[in-house]
Amino acid sequence: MFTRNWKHLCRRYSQAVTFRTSEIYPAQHNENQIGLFYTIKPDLCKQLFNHGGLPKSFMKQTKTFTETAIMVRQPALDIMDCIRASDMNKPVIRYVLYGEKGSGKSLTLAHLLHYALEEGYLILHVPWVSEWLRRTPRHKEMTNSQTKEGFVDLPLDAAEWLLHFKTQNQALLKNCELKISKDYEWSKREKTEAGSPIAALVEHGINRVKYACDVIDALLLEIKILSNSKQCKTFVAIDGFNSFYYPMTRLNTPTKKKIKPEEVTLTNSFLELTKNDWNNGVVVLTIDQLAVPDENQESFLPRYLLYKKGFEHLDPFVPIEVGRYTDKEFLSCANYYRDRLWLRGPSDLETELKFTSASNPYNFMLQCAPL
Amino acid sequence: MSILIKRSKSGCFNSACNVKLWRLNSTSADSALKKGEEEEEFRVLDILKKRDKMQRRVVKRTDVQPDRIDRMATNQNWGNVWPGPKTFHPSSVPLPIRQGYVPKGQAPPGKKANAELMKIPNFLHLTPPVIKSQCEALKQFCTEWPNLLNSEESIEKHYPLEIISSDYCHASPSIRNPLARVVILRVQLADLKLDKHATDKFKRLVGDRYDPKTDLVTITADRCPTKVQNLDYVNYLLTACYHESWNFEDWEKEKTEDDMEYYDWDNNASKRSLIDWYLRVKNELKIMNDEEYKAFDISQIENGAQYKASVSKYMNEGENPQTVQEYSIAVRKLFGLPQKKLV
Amino acid sequence: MNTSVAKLAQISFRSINFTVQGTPVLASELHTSAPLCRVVSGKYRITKKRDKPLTYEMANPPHYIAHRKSWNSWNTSSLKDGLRRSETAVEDEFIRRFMTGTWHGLVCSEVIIKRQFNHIRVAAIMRRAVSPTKMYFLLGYTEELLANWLQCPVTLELQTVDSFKDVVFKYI
Amino acid sequence: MSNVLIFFYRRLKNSSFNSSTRTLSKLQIRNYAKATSFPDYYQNPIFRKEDQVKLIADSDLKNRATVPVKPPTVSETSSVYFDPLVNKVINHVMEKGNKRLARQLVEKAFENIKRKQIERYHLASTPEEKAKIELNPKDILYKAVENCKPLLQLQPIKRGGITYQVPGPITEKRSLFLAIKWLLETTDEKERTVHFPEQFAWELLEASNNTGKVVKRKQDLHRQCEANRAYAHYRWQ
Repeated sequence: MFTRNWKHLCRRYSQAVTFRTSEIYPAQHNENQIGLFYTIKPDLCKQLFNHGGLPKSFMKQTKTFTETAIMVRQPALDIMDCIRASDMNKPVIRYVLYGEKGSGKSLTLAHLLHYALEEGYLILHVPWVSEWLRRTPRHKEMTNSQTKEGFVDLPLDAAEWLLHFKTQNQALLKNCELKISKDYEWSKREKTEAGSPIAALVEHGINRVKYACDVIDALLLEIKILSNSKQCKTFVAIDGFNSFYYPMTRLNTPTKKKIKPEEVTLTNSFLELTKNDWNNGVVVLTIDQLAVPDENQESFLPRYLLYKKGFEHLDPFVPIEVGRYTDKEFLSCANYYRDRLWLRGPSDLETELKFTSASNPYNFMLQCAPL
Repeated sequence: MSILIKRSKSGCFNSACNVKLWRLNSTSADSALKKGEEEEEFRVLDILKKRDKMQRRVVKRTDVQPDRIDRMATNQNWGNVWPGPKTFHPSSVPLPIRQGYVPKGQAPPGKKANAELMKIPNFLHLTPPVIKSQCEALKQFCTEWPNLLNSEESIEKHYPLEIISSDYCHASPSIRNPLARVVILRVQLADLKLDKHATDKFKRLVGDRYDPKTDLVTITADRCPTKVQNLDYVNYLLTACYHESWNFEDWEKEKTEDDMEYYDWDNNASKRSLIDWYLRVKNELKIMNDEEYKAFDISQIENGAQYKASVSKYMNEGENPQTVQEYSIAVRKLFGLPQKKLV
Repeated sequence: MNTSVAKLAQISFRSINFTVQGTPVLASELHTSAPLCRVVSGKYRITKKRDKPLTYEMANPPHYIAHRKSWNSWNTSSLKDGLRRSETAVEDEFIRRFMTGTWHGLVCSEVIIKRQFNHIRVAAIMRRAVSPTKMYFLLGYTEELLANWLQCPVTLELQTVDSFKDVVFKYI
Repeated sequence: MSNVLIFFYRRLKNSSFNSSTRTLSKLQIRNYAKATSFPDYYQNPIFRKEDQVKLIADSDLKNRATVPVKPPTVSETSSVYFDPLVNKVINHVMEKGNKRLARQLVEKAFENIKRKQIERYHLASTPEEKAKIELNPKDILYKAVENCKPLLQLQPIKRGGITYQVPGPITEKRSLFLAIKWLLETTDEKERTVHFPEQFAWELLEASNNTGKVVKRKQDLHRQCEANRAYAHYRWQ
């Protein structure tokens, strides 16, 4: 019994050397760590992804594995290198992550978010655009915008996002240096004065859900101004960005009128944010086939998913492909699964799984499940 | 029997007749009568008398003519003997022909009464001397082939229009074949000498009748009942298309980039966004109109030309991993970012 | 065309007319390839006395067509995309019947029908059992009537033999 | 004769046209109707690599070389994670030939088992306890089926107008059949809101611990057999 356990421990140790990295700060990651897993601390994880940001199936895995471990992969390192190399005084550079379904775009984004948090960026993170535009639960709240004629507000979603924003940037918001530049008058009695901190604006949005969309609009404008004036550096991350450019949303007004994405106030605010008319920031977007209906998922490349309009909006951007696992990454992942007791059996299982999953990370995870 | 009864009714003539009849029944009745009168010899009843076998007359037909080949001269004109297509006849062909499949060692059936020889289509009416004489006779109706049309190229050069139609040879009471009315017209698009707009319009007018690989326009007509009508029709179609393609209609001015024949980078949003970005970098952002954007010289932008090339290729060639990759390289150069590292 | 195959075709036409409701199907149901029942079709049974006369045509079963013997009908209808397939087949059969009926007991071989353009040439081997005058009459009579019915020139190209024995190939 | 043939051929051509296009998609992979269409003397295929190695090692190959062999079904593969019992269970779950769904359900159940067991593993404090926890869902399935297999069965036998439930031995095949059948029947007694994979996972875990409804059912049967011991002689009288 003892020898068996000892052997077991030995094996785990030997594996641990090959697939894990103890470097938990993304800024320190480099080419040597490609394919290795690093663990995000639970409290950090809660701060960053409490209101979404990690795919559901991955969340399930983290529960089973009792840890949140993300693989260090080439695309994330690539973007980090680019961020380091870029001049912050120039207009923001848009990075577009693209790739097949299940190749790990969202997790790459999560890695980058962690990096941004560590580097002290102000994070503007939209976990999944389709959540706003394409998912229609029974109690989807929708009102006509009061400030903009012909536009539609999604107050609940907006408030939720503000909460997400608040949680992610709690440290920075405590810092009261970030002040707004002008007065905002919401109603006769409610108004936010110039010079009050951003946090107050956010609080107002969360408390008065009715104004949440307008608050977001104002907030994003303010943040742009703040970034331009070098008071903060901003990291914009939007997952499923191409949803903004799909011709139709699934939202209906009470009068059964179909709504186009550009008729939603949130869309306009965030599209404004992704323009390159400001500096001292980074914009990372992912475009995903899953963000559009099945019939429009023929290709995963940017021009197809963004349509002409979206492409022209982003152009020039840096496309970055998130590909399938390389051999090294696949092996490391398999070892990690073995370590987390998720995979067992003879070693030629890996060769077969590699073949049947075509090294696609999501498929690999799925196929390991019943083994 | 009825004859006999009738006669019995007619009186005195009866008995004599009856006797006669009886006599006829007995063998050699008459001779016995005569002999009885002379020698009184006993009559022998010859039961097993052999009958004289009826000899079948072999009729030698006098009206069957001897074979014609026997009368043929060796220097005769064969064309006169066999002037046209005709089923084989053994007595006219002076050749020792045999035809048929037989077991080994036997001789095949000869030419007479041989149905196999009659079945095969023969060319006895087309012997070389006959063909020669017929060609001689036809010569007066022929004209000489033009000297200059000595090669395919020269033919194509002088006669760019090619008309293809088929004639059909078949056996039936009617000599008409419905397929014979089909007329195909073929012409190289380059030979029509159209300008850029007209070429484009012509291509759109003819649709899939134009093959970009060979640059050939093929117009087929089969809707009219006769060949001549179809020929007129294809000529009409070509003429109509040709003249129509030179017309410039008002609505043609409304053609936009979305029709996507060719992505001209200079007219597009991509150039505008590049210039905006460039001016922002230099902090000289100003409002410009379309003409100014078009006129802006991108050579002052570092790596701008490569960016232009990559976007144009991206749009014109279509989206594929390679064009995206090239675009990525160009954009990184433009922004001064490190290139993707190959792991 | 072999007589047995022609007969078979007739029967199949009839059966189709019976079975398929509506318009009679006169599509080309004839096939000149080796018949399905190669062992029995178009063959003659051997007699005890071995005295049954066979012509060359009869001695070779249908699957030898184009190998040992040739077709009896020559036309373009049976080619690919040929016109008037069924009409030609029916007309040929009609000509055969008319020939054997008109030249009663005189036809020693199969009736060979060749068509060129609108010209029909009918060839056969005849017995010289009737006088030449009669023969000439029959010739003109047949040509005239057939031409009238088929609406195209018909030529009879006959060969005569003394007796049927001349065309006999073997006895079985 | 030929006439009939031609006629038959025509009929065949007309009638088979529609049906053939309909079934084409299903029959694209194999060119035979069904596995049972092979005669008796056809041998079952040996598709597992280890079996093939054994075959070569035993030099049994020569005997099989001349015997015709059935083609393996689509599910019978030489994949590493092929398992005959799992395949059997999937076939039991399958309805109307929808094997894909059946496989998905069983695999989902395995995943649930695995998640539960791994969670339990992480909760366990000492290494001894950890070692006790079986993590492999396939092993759990084997164990569960083994625990559910009845050793005896009751046969209704009519003697003197009365039907007696007579205990008797059970074949291996039937006991396996009953075990899987009972497992699935018990799973089907779930509430409407619970999904099949969850309930099935639960039943398998229960049965592998020698507890739960299915094991109880087996024990009930055994008890009944014991009670009807007196009738045992009816089997041969």
